[in-house]
Amino acid sequence: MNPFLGLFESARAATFLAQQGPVARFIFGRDPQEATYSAGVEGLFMFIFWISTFVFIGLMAISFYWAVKYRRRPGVAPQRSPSHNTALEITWTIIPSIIFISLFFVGFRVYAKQVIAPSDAVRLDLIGYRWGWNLYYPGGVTSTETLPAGTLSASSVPVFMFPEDTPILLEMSSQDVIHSFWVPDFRSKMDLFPNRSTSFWFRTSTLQPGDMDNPDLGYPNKEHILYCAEYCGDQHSQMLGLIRVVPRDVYENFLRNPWPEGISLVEKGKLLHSLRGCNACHSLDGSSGTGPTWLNWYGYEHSYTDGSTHLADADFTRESIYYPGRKIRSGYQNVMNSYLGQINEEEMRALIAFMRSISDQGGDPTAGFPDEEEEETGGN
Amino acid sequence: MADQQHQGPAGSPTSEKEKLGFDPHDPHGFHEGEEHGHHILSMRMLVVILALLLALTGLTVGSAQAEIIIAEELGISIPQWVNVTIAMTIATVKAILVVAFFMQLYYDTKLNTMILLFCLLTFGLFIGFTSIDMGNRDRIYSWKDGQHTPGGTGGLGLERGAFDSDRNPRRTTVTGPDGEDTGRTRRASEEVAGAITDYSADPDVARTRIDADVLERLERYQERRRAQRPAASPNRVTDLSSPRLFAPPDDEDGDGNN
Amino acid sequence: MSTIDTHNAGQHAHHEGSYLTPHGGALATIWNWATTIDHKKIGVMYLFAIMFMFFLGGVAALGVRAELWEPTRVVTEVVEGETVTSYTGQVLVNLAPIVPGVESEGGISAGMNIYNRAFSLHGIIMTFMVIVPSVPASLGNFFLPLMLGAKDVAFPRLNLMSWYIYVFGSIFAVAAVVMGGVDTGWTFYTPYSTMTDADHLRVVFVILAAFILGFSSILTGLNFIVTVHKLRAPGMGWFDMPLFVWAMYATAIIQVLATPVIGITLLLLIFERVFHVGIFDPRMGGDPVLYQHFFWFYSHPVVYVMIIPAFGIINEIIPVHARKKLFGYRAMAFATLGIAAVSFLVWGHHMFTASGELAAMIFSALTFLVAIPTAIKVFNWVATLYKGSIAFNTPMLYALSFLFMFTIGGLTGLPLATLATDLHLHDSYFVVAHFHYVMMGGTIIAFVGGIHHWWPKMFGKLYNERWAIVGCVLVFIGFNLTFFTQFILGTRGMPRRYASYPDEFQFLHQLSTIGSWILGIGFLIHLGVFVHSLVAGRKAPENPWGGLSLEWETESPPIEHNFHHEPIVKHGPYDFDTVQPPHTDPAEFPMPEPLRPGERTH
Amino acid sequence: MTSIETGGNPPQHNQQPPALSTEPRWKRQPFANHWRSHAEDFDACKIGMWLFLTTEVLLFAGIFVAYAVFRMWYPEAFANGSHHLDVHWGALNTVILLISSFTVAASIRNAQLNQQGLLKINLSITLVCALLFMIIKFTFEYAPKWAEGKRPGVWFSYPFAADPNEHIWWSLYYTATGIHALHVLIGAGVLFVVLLKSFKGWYGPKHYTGIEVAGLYWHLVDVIWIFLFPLLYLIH
Repeated sequence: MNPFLGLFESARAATFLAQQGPVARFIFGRDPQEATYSAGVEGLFMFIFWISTFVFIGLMAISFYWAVKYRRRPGVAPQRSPSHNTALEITWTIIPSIIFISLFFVGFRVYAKQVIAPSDAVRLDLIGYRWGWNLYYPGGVTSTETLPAGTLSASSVPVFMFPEDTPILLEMSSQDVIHSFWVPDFRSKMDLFPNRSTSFWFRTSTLQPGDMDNPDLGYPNKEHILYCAEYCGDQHSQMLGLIRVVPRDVYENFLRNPWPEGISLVEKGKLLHSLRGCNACHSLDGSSGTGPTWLNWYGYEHSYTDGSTHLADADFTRESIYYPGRKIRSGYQNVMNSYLGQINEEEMRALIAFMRSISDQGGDPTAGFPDEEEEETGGN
Repeated sequence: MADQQHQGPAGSPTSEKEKLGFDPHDPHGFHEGEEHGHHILSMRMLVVILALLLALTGLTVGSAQAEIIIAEELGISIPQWVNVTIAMTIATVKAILVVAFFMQLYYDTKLNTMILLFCLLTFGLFIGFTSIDMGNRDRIYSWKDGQHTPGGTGGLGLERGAFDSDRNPRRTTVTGPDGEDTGRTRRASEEVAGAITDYSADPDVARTRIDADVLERLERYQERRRAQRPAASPNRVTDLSSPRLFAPPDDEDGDGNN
Repeated sequence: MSTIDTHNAGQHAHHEGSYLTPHGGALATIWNWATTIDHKKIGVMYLFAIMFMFFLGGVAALGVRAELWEPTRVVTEVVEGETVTSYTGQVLVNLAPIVPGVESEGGISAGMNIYNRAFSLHGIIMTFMVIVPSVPASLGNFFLPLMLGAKDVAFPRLNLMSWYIYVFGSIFAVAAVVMGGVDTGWTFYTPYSTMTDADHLRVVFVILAAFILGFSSILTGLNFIVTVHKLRAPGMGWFDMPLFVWAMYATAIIQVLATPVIGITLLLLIFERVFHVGIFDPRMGGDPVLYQHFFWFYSHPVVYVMIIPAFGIINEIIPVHARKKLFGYRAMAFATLGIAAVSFLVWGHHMFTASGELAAMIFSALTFLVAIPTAIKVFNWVATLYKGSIAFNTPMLYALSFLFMFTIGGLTGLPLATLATDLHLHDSYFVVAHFHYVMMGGTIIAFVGGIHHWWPKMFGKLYNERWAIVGCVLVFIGFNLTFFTQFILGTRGMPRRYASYPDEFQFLHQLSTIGSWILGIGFLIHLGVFVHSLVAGRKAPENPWGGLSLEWETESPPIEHNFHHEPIVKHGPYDFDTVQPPHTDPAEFPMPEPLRPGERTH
Repeated sequence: MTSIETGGNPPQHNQQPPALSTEPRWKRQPFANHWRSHAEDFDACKIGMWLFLTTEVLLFAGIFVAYAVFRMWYPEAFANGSHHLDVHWGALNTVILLISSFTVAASIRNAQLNQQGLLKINLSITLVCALLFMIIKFTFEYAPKWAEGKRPGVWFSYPFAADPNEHIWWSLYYTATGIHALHVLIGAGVLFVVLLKSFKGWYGPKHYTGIEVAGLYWHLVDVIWIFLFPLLYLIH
């Protein structure tokens, strides 16, 4: 195919050998995802690592030996020695150059695998925002599960399910600032931009019966932590996610019935509060964050930066979520993004029901959607 | 006394040079045989250069106007690169005239010319590499785009050997509705898509429904991609519908218009 | 030694004192220093200003490490039927009452916001106010003219102006810190930097500070280029210059060619923030990736502005303290220029994850070009040790630590230049460790080594060698403990700029934090050594190490016009095997046997 | 004094001998004591100035790169925006700057030939040209466009914009011409100082470093306009 083919093959063999062993496990921790490129990346790293270690130890050993052997002794003159040697200098220019060139080619070869997804990949949309991720499954289904607060030292970590043994292609974009999608187990990452779409692909592994990263689940599963790797503000370190590889039937079941069995509207709203990243700015315990707290928000009058006051009823809540820039609460900044097109009607209902449930003026949150009635309550 | 000093060394430079082995006023022979920096341009030369510059200005304006006239009157549209090339060539010639004669670079030390060339080289690197990146982000797009389908349909895209990780896809036997063997196999990811397609028939899960007709969906998706993609840079998505964060003071609704 | 004294003795009847000799009373002395155009005084003022800023940046770094001692843990408990959420493990949040612009009631955000300000402060101060000017502006200003045998730099008043611009810019930065600091990171990536703290001038102040400091950098570079071209002593050809001068020259070229681009970048960024012109703002059709191109076109070459001067210092320290002619002088000189040239071709490797596959491929290939001259340099340094006469004093120990850490820093650059591995390591702690090994383990270590090497010459005082060695060893241990752990954190998946992290990383983070304390103690010991030397140090001889370059010919500290007579160069700067260093005793610095007839050493 | 004692004039020579104080300033202008001769001082100043011009060019490089990239992406916006500029004012400003460049070049010649009267006249013409340039720029270019809503970035409110990205064009237009205008002002300021000094007799055949250096700066301002003019006004 090309003159570098032999080089590739020998490099591939070398990287395969290099990635085996306790040193690689010490450096990388978890095993690489058994996708097409993860092991390749790790192997290439270990290949570079072993070359580097060899060179480094060699250089340091020589330096140390000479430094001690030729240490200064009072009154003793240094020996004569050459101050250059063309052949030697050319040698140590050429050999590293060859190594560097081959590293580039092997690196590019693996890179091509990292950026170019197979044609039959399952394509999903991923949106990053401060500070969370929204993954859109077919038909607009999104994640409905978060890890308990405090897991992974983060306040909420959404769980994204993927079917086993499937290539997944994520079409990614950002809502606000630059983020970066990094799953260390996959050994790859890609930035998300607010004005262009980028893509990231990986192949989920084939689950073995022993794969029980989360033993509480009744089925085999593998979990990988997802990090935002591009600095994006205060809670950059909270912008985690959990990628859970599940058997196909579990995945299919999830797509069919995304919400847990028998979940109430209020509970759904509470889940959405963390799933959609509301919790990054809006607390539930009365403390003020980037945005106002939701505790006792609904049904009360609040003042706004334009001098007006407004009752927080269902319509106003809807407007505040879809067009957050229209009215800014006094003491806060206009930093919220519009959720127009991201929160559908049912989810909006759930959120409003949840807000009502944590407000003294909320009335009975389970009592349908009676806006007129609410206004009366608020007016009192 | 002062003048004498300003004029530099007294005594014979040659003899000093011979004695020391180098010229003490020019230790590294930098200015050897060079008389520079004190060239006096003739008035005639200056006027000629100015006249040339003004003529070139007229020419570049004229050519741009002529192009508009040709385009409007005769209906011949001249390709853009002609316009750009003419204008930039004339500008370059003008700049060279100014630099070489008004700024006297032509009569100056070579070092100053080198400095200018390095500056232009750096400029070239900057604009060159930036343009390479910003203008060619779609180069491998044909590999990356076009064949993937929402939700994953598999097999519909072109098979690509070199970069396809899935050279030996795990294929499973496709079973019919009642579990009978249909004699077909399909790729791993097809199964998921198939499963989803099945749900679309279920009225209870209408929200998760995706169109059964995969081909139609593929077409629509690709159409959307094409529409989203401006001619010059296909993978940029500029969403102007989102309200701007910073509106002018008199811009109430934040949509950029008063 | 090699100076040909062709002077009429009567001509120098007036006595010239050391440049440190006070002029009149305290006020007069201060005025004299404030208006001086003497490159030595400007260099010394720069040195102290940079040390001060290094202290500020170091405190911020210790704060960052303190925050990372423990991850932020979310604790929810039910008190009287209500769910109360609290956070443990946050350290810097205790500063909330005194940091303007931070809501102390802000829940988890407040502490993380202060952490972000701390690392931004650390990055901005260390990059723009410490490492970029460190060696060129202080040691370079002081020793470049001395090594060239000149009386001053080419434009002394411009030099003073550059110092005042530096002070002016630093004041802006410090003012922004007093106003509450910024949380943009030192890279000011848009759109984050145009959105954060939207109603405050802090960010604009910091950007303005970086913009102003750019001018200081440009003026220093410009001055050095002209100085090297025009003010070399008689007899000093290009390849008779000490390699420190070569390094300064290469650095200056980069400074002049790259710094203006950061000027326009930061100017556009200020326009973006103040006027919202939309060039970098994606909401208005602008492009953040374009900003990254602009930013890294300066900021990658400037990485070599940071490290090439360090090469220069090591090139001086190793031959002098090993009493050995530097191995491969010309290769060194060309490698220096080569690195400077290639530095303009590789900025895109900061954007491998920002898509752009074609550019990524080109930039990856070009990035490996930098590694070749760098490798040559390291080999040459090691080869220089061969058959030398190596003194284990503080400068040499620093040079050996430099060799150790810079080699690690350089080698870990390889997986970052390789496309595939960079996608994993980009923006992780691996990168943090890598550039600290190069910037800190390379530049700062060489800088501190250089200060020790030239301290007797600069101030005419010797320092306490024993304590300096203790400091050096502590710095070495502390540095490696702090940053080697971060390599492993990075490969295991710890992203950078995280105020909190999953528990699995805690052990390594704690090791790293302990290392940072040791590192801090090491530097404090050095500070003590310097202060002690200034107050009570013994008088230094003219040439304590037996150096051969021109600065060792004059007195310690140098006289006001540097040399009593203009020196004439008759030998190379590293001809230790043929020339007895000036002002040295042959018994203390014995020479190798003279050449036998027909014998050649090189 | 032997010629090897070439370390510039010792400090005491920097003070003018009182007997010579009636001579024109340029005749007794000393050079800094670290130079060996006037010629070296002059040379160094010129090299320094060329290096500084390098930085100026690279400062503008940023704007040119932004122009190139956005032009590549939004050709329509740039074509539309360019049509709103009046090529006549642009051409007039080009002519004005070219003439001013000519007069600066001529004033250097005047200094070299000790034509003190012409020197002042030429410098004054240059300053008048700079003033004219700025007047045209602000009165006939910026003011009407700003009033019509053709403003940069978020301020853009021109109702008949045909392309959604036209504000980018205006941002670049104002940034490029604004920074250039700032350079015109700086250059004019420097030339004004030179003019004042020329009244005191600072410049003559042996000493015209200041005027040469200021002239180089002025020519650079002209050269940048030579490129900005077609890019902004002519390339549709």
